[in-house]
Amino acid sequence: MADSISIKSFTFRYPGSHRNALSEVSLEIQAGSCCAILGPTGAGKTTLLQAVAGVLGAHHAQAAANGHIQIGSVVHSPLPRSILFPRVGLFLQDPTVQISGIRDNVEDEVRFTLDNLRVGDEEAVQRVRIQLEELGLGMLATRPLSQLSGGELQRVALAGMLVASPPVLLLDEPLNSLDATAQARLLRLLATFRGRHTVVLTDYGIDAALRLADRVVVLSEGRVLYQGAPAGLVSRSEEFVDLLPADSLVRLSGLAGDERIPSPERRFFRKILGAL
Amino acid sequence: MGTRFTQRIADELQGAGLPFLAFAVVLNLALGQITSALKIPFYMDMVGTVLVAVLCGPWSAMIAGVLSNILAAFVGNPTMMFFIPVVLAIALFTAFLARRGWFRRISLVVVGGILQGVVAAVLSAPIAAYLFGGVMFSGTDFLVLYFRSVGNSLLESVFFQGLASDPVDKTVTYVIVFLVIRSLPVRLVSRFNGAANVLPRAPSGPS
Amino acid sequence: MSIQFDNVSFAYTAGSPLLNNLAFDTVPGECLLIVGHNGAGKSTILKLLNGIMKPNSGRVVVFGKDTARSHTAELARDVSVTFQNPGDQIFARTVFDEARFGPRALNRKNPDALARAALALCGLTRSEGKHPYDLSAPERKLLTVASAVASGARVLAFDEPSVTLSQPERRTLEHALRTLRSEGRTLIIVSHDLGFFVPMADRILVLQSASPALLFPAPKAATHENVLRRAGVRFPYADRLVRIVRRSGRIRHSHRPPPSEP
Amino acid sequence: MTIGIPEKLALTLFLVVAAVTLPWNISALLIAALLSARTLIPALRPLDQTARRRFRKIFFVLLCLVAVMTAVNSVFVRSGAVWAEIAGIRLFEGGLLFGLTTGFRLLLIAAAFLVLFGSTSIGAFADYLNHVGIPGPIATTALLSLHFLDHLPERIQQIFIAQESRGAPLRGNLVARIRSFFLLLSPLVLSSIVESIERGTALELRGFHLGISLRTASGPGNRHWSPTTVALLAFSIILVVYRLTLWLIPSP
Repeated sequence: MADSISIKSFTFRYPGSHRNALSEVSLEIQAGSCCAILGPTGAGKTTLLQAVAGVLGAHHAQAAANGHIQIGSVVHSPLPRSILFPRVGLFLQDPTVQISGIRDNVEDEVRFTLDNLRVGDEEAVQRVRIQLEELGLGMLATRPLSQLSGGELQRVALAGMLVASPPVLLLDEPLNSLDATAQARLLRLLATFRGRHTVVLTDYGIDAALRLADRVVVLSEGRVLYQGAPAGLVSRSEEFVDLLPADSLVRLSGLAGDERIPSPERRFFRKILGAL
Repeated sequence: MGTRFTQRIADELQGAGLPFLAFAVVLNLALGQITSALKIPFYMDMVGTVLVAVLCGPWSAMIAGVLSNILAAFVGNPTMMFFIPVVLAIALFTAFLARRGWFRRISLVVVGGILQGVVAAVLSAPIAAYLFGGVMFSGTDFLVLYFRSVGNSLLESVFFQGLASDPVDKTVTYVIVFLVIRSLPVRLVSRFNGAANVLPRAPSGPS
Repeated sequence: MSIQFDNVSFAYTAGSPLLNNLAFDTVPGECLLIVGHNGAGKSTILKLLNGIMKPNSGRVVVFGKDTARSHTAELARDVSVTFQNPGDQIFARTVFDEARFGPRALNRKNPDALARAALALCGLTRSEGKHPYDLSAPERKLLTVASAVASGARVLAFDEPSVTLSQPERRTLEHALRTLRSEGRTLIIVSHDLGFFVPMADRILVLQSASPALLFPAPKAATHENVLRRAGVRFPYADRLVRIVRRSGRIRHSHRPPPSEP
Repeated sequence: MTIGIPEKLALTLFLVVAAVTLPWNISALLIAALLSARTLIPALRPLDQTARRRFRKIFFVLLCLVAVMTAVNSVFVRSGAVWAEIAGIRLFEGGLLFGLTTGFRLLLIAAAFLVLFGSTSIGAFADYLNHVGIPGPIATTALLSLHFLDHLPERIQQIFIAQESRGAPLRGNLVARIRSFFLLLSPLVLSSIVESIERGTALELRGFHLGISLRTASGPGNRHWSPTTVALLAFSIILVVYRLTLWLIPSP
């Protein structure tokens, strides 16, 4: 039930700004796939996510925009004018901001979303329990939010979004505030969504793209520089050294073509790359 | 009654949202904590309400003010609740001044603060006199006792005490709100419903 | 030497010591990277540096001054500690006023010049007149770095300075930190970002919850990978792949698949 | 006879009205009655240790202030006979009576609210407000405010440390401290406003609209009141009417 996302020559300029935040962006993201959007600050990553989620259209009604955004079968021209929740779930950068602040414990916090969607009592209680189990938060159900760690808070915030089972899940810089172990756990969790949700996430770095994404998009100054498989990103990494922390990628791609490595190892190595 | 009232609040808070209103309520309660952290002899319990009145509008400012006085009981000051009528008046009066551009220049802000102080003194005198006998456990109680000892009635004593302290307190509150708004980036202020009250009218670039 | 931790022990709650007889000192111009799980005491060390926290036992000495017997505002002349959230300190209406605050508060001789030099080092000269909240989040982070540099303190301590920075800003930060080291300033960095800081650091201090802290030269980081992993820090994924390939490249015949969790 | 929020609200109203209308000695009796009820009736007991400590602290402070205020009043307000003279200072009955009246009035009102708020969690309050049909925004803002309030001391501490680490004279003389007041307020306001706008968007992104009330209220809110609530409300009204008639018809 995941939805595909198709963006066709989408251009957007914030009111009062003298530069397009996004110009002629065209992207195809298959339903149920995972896409990573990479690029430096100001490349337009957040603007793109907010456009798809309907926040941009809702908050900047009089902004200049054209092209169109299609989510599943619904075409929005040029962009959705109201927040598309629960068809599209957008997860903001700071997990503590994502927590409502209106509920005390974990299950009530997750229940908040279903209350807003006017879901009946019995169904809501059941869906919350299932969602908490799925994210490994079952035993924390009645735990007050103030006693949770950063990683746990983010999982509760995620549960608060996923309980509405959005066909499209957008995450803005989810890895930013996490340490290495929490990042690895989040990426493993997102990998389990393949097929059930269409996941699009943005990242300053490249780890998410290499480990999780089926497709990678590189944005710079509102334009798409690259769109394709992660392995392609590795081979063209010299181009992006100024945009992404890709210097380790350059070393990686150097090895891919390194004649000195005997062919079985090189074949083995390309398999690793192919499996990215 | 609910929907029209809620719609008006939604319009005033457009671009900001309830969490901003909640922050204003906390600002009212918080300044006591900051002034005590720095041991400064001021007690400003209206900065949040005035900020909302200028940036959003009267109705949401009234909610912020009423909630602050009610929640004050939670942090241990139950007497504030009886001064809700004063808070409502201040929210309305400030929104009225703001719409007329009185928060654009410091001179108007000071005059506005003094006027507001007088309004507050007039309104809070009967409450303080009849409910609390002029005793508010704040530094100004001795003023009331002084006025009483020279023969004024309870109401007169409380009113004179109010005239002595309220204009100062309200002017300080108004000036702080003026400085806070001036310290905000123009891009952020322009999101608010009441942005026109403070941003320069002529599009001649930043003030 | 600039900073000296002399058998420092510290515990927030009695009985569960956070730091146990920690001893190390820094040499001017050195860059020390401190890593460890959240709650292992990283930011506590920063707060011990300028006297916000006082050690339970042992001494922290900054250029000869015992932090237990001096005020933070006074120690700030020698050691500038910058915390992770720019929102905690940014108060001014322009980028220049924000950068100028440190040198003026510490009444340095030429605060404006110090501020301008620091802003130039952090690539913020163009934004001098802008409001700090009109900058992007990474630029605001660089502004806190510039404020620390402008203060003129000989020791600069940062808590996660590379978080929220994208590649252009990382390049600027790298250049700035290398320049500061060449000027003889001591840098103390708390960070998870091994990829960015290991090539730049001289030594790495690993705080471990169960066992005593480990201090080793940065170039040896690769050999201490399991210690680092236990401390919750990893090298970037691509670097780990490179290391696997190099290792597999050397092992000609036994074609072992990569370990499950590279 | 269950004691829920409506009963507690009615009790508080009754005590406040009694404090304003009845003489000080009856207020004193009511305070004693309330304190004993607070220990005997489970529904009135403080929720947790902090509520218990807060009640004791505030009540004790008020008690001292009332004593001081009564003494000062009986010295300054020179009306009625002199009831005592200590070390040359004459104490007047009029001032003493005035001090006792206002003092016990304040103590009873404070005790009533402290018991009410000490024994009721905010979540329960918000749910009650919601069931009774108070528009969503007020209940939601109240909850958000308390969420902010919980995090506030820690937030101010973070700012205090960050600024002091940059050399801000937060412990200098009064002038330095007043000047640095803005060093604490400005970061708090700037970062909190930006964060609160983000929080507003985050709520919208989970389907929250200003208009709707919090939980799907079961029906238009249960309007029926228990006998205790009705009784307490009736007493309050009787007291008000009694006080008004006394005030309107001046005694001979």
